[in-house]
Amino acid sequence: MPHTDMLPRDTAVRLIDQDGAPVADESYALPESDVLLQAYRGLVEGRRINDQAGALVRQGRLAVYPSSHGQEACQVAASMVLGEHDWLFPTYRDSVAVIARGVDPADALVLLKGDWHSGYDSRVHRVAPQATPLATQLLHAVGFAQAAKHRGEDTVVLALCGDGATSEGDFHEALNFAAVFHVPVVFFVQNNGFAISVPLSRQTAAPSLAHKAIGYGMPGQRVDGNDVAAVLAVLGEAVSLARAGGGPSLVEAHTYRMQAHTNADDDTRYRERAEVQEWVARDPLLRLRTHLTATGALDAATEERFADGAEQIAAAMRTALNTDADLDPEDLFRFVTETRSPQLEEQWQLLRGEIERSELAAGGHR
Amino acid sequence: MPHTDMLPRDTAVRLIDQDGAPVADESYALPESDVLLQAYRGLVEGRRINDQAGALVRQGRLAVYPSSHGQEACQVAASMVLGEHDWLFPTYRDSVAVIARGVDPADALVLLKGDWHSGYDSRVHRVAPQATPLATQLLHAVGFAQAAKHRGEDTVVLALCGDGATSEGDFHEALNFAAVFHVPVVFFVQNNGFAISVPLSRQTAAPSLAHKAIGYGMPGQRVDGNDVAAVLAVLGEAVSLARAGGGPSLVEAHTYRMQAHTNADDDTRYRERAEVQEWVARDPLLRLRTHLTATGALDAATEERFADGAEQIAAAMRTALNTDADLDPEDLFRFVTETRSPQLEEQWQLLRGEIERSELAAGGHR
Amino acid sequence: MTIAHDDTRTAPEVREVATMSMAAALNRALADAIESDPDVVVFGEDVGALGGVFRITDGLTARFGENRCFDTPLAEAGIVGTAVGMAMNGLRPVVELQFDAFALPAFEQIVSHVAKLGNRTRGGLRMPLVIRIPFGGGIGGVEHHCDSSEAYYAHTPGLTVVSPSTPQDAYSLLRAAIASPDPVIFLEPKKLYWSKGEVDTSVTAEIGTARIAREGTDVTLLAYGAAVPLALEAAEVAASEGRSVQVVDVRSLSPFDDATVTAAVKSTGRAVVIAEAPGYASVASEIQARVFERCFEYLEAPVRRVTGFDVPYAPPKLEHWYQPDVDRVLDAIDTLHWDEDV
Amino acid sequence: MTIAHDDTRTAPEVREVATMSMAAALNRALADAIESDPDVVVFGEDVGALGGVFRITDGLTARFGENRCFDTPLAEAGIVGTAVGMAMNGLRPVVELQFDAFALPAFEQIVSHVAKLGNRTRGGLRMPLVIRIPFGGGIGGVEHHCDSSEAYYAHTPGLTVVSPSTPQDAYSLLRAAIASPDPVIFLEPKKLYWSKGEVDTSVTAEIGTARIAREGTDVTLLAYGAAVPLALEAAEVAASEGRSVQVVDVRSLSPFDDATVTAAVKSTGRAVVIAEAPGYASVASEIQARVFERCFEYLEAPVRRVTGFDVPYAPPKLEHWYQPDVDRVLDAIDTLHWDEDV
Ligand SMILES: Cc1ncc(C[n+]2csc(CCOP(=O)(O)OP(=O)(O)O)c2C)c(N)n1
Ligand SMILES: Cc1ncc(C[n+]2csc(CCOP(=O)(O)OP(=O)(O)O)c2C)c(N)n1
Ligand SMILES: [Mg+2]
Ligand SMILES: [Mg+2]
Repeated sequence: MPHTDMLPRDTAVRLIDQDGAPVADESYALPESDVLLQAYRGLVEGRRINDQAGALVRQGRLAVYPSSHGQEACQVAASMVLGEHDWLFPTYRDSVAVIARGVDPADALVLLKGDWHSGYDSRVHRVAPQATPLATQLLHAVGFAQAAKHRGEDTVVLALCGDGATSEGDFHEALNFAAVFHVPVVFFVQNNGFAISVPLSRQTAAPSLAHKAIGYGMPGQRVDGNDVAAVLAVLGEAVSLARAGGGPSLVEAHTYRMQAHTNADDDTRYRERAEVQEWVARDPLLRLRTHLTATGALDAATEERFADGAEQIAAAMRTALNTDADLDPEDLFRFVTETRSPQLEEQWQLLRGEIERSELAAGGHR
Repeated sequence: MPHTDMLPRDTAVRLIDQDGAPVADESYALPESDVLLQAYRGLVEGRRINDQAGALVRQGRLAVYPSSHGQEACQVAASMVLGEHDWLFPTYRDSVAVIARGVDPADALVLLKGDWHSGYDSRVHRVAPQATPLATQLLHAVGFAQAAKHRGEDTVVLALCGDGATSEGDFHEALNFAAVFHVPVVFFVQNNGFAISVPLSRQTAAPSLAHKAIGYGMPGQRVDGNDVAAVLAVLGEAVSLARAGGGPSLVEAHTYRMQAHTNADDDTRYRERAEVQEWVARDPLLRLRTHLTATGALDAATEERFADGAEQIAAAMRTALNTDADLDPEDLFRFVTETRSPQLEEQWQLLRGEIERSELAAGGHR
Repeated sequence: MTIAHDDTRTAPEVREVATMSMAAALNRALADAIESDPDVVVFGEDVGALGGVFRITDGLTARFGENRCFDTPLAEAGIVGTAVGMAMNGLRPVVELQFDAFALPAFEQIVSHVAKLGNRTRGGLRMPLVIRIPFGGGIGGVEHHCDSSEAYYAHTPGLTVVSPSTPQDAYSLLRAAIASPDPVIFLEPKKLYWSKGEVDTSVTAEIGTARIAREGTDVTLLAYGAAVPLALEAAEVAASEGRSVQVVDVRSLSPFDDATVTAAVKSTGRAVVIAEAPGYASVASEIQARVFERCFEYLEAPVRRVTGFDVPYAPPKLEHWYQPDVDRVLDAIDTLHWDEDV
Repeated sequence: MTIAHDDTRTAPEVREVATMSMAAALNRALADAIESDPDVVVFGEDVGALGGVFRITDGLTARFGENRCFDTPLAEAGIVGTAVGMAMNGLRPVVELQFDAFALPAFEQIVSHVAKLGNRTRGGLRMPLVIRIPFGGGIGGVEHHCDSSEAYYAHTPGLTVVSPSTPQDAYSLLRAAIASPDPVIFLEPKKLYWSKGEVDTSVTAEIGTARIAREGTDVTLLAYGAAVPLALEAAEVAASEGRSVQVVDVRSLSPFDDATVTAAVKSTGRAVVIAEAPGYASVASEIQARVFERCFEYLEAPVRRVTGFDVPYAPPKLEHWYQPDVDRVLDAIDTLHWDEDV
């Protein structure tokens, strides 16, 4: 039976086990120590960003925050495997990956703060705006790669989505277009077991999400999403394959959303605390720390340095988020189209008049 | 490697070869002689229906006809494998299957004649209206089966689509819902190599369309779509599996659209005559006739009887299509909703006034 | 127009009267419908254990079982497309699409099938299904969570489109929608989910009818959904300024209650249409155009509309500039050629 | 409003004047755009070897190669979604969706991204893409092949929506659409594909402007797409009955040329809006409402509209009853409170 090389393994690739011990693998090598150290730094920062964002929500400074607590290994690896000219297409849950790609946390959080729909310059950081309508961004990623290929550039595009999003028609169309046009896109599914309250079993009856790949004619692989070494190795290979002209592939990471869907969600309604508890032991940070401490690559000083760095990011987040941006109502009309239509100008003048009158009247609009 | 039992074979299942000789198969038995004879009769009638419809188009009696010439084995098998209480969800190209299920040809062709959007009573024949928006009917089929399961009925639903339609998001969602809810739907893809002008290679990079099944967690199988014996066997097994509570499955038939997409299409623009010619030798009728003649099951008298029967259907088609139906313009308003809104009543009165005045003036509306 | 209430579908329950939120009224309507009609099934994303992101289906799965209220895979075309198939096979599906913008993946199924299948089959296969969509803004939601897309549905022949503005109508209209033989797009104004009012479970509503929400003689405000309380608020302020303002809750966006609306506007000679959706080619333009055409000789001034701007819905921090408010309604009323001596 | 033509995008070609069908004019516009701008790519279903089911892309792949004009898998959300990605990455995709109803699977991509991505990124990522849709009926097509869905697009903030009614406008507007920095829904009236007219390739059109298609003093007909020749025909008949009828080809459904339209209607004091789409909550209602509001004091009679009925598009044999025709337009004109002594 040929083509079965497109099928994923029966069990997820793992290079470091839950106790921090390396696992020998026939196909994937454990990343070098310095790479793992860099990844560890990313995990520490990512966790801190998640925690800080949660605090900012509680303080009313962020409108909403979909935390990637527990999924930081995926977030960090997604950023690390890309070259400078590659592009990332993230979702609402991927703020940590966005920040890891170099976007200023203050800009990354503009959406969730509520100031605007996206707050960073996609071209500078090569990060598409975080997508909310599920799976739609996967098609953008494919088209983006098609354009790069059209111009003969060797850009690789990494497109992220969740397990729930794989059920959408756009997921299917994106993988199919990518395979038919043989473009350098890596589809990375963070299977965290839930789509808000809906468990994976209500999302698919397939042996794994990675088993979908063969149906498009691309390789699929599964990886332990809480083992950053494995995610780096598997995603890294997918990126290399794409860069070498080998076409798209699908990587599924098995991970877990440790917190509620967002702060607005109440996950006690749909999952047992015991289940969440089980995943605490599989924490991606702990595992890598144990490993790096055991190998001697991580000492207390480095640990402290990383913690300080993360604390600085958190402080910057607090400063940025605790400042009310000076918002201009005319922005509502400014970017709709390149040239403002007479209709929009008329509507803006209406609003401007209201604002002027309310400022005159009361020193501020209701 | 488990789950590979969901993968299709490397080559399509075939029970009668191109020369009419039986092919031994480890899993599928050649249908009994009387079943094959019944199938042969269906093929003869199906071919005649296709030819007659083509002629009616040329005579301007049908607005358009998407012919299944060359695909009759799939059409006939699709009808034969279903029990009386099962349902068929056909597309625009499946008129032969619709008629084979018992729908009066005159009613089946109402859509293509242009009198109304669908011309038969779906409940009587257990055939959904022929679907035009691609792949959308697959979801209806799944929902239909869910409702049957909800009531504890053992209805099996057979949902048809083409190779092109497998690229639509609705195909993906339908297979996924069917698998997740484990409902008795058989998805039957007639892969005729083209979606209008677009060849299969632009539709998928997968080893086969049946390889998509495993990605939903259902079995997939490939069958020679010009071998009615094989299609009967493979589809029949899928129906039995579904009826027994085994859930959905996907069957891909490899066949060929011998004529243009519809009469309005010009297939010389996108395919070589030589390719079409190659498929003449694979004709589903010829093959079964050779086989049945060789086994002695088919004699000249039977052949003539079948031809006469087919001719009667064709004659009925001519009679029905050569009669102009008495169309009532009020029908435009009659079925939009159960109760006619005041808006629609007002609009109908407007049209009624126009009609009355034009009849008064000139004895007929322009 | 009145679409007859199918009484076998809304079997006589014990009459109950209580004050509750619109969310609770909707939940009660679903529960009562499930209880009184074995063909009713409720499904969508997160409607099971979670009870929906707005808790409208809270407790239904626990009370009636997975068979009557269940979660689906995350695919809106799938939800609506399977609902079509269920309706073809005798069920009465009531589906929830999580937010306006997330109904869009189902748009082909809605327009090409939900709206047309009954017509296609000459009434042979009716589509007694309800698509519930929480719509509109005003809750500080991020992009894609605050749209108002009623125009897409109201423009589509074959769809019934309604929106309640009170808990009573939420209850009664949803019962009527579920009992309707035709497909209904049921738009729930998110902003009003937690607004409270009295609900009498024995009160029936008739799809296709508007409701006079406040009597008045000088000007008529025509509104639906979350714009109704806004209109009432504006009417209150205007009253304090000496103007008698009538408020009509349109309720049924399609079909439209021309009789009530036309009579109302003729009685005052002035009208303002209020809706949160962008105004261009909208339900508000339709109402404005119809009123103009039907009341032309009675109008003292052009009919005005107060709507959302023709821009993508604002981010949370800017939405107060976007949303129609009392001042904007009062400003519009002021333009209606008043004889200032009166 | 006039949206400036980006001249670097429509580089000076040799001026050519010839009589051709609208289909040929569109084909020529695509070829010239591909030739003058290396970023232009054309794709969709059957647009390659076949040249499109209406032959609008005929010969493009042969002439410019697979890189510039190519077939895609059969998936409309895929077509539009990948076009979005290409536009993000510097290309100018021009996609064909085969028929109105088959654009619907792409509706989420169109509304949630095509229309909004430029706004979302504060202009950082513009969407210079064109979605071509053959629209309307009158060609005897079966269900799903004859719809008119302009209202869905015109209602959506961020989308430019245009429709030509002559080969010249077909050429010039399509060039302008491709050159536009904003996303354009380009609606091609199928019924007019084979209508002929002179095309001067040096003539540019400005999106956002209407065109006076016929001068007249008694009444103004406002139309777009296939309704324009209908309006002209009605005007001709009316002229023979002694009425001077002005015809405005709206051309740009969004943005709308209020200046031209308002001036036209004020000059005659009477107006009828004509469009084939169902009238409820439509572009026709919008035009009617705006004209009413802006020309109120100048109107001798209510503005009327002649539109398709609010029913699913008719099957081929019944479409002549559905489609607006000259009689229906003349009837509407007759209602405009004429002082029959004049
Ligand atoms: C098209 C669409 N439908 C529904 C939603 C509402 N929604 C937001 S997140 C979510 C769950 C997504 O689950 P998954 O893809 O697994 O990602 P996760 O949140 O677990 O990271 C849903 C239903 C949406 N954003 N887009
Ligand atoms: C959603 C949708 N998009 C486009 C079309 C136009 N169209 C009609 S048939 C067809 C090709 C279908 O090919 P396939 O699924 O292989 O079926 P076949 O015609 O070969 O039987 C296309 C593109 C359609 N009917 N529906
Ligand atoms: Mg998830
Ligand atoms: Mg095909």
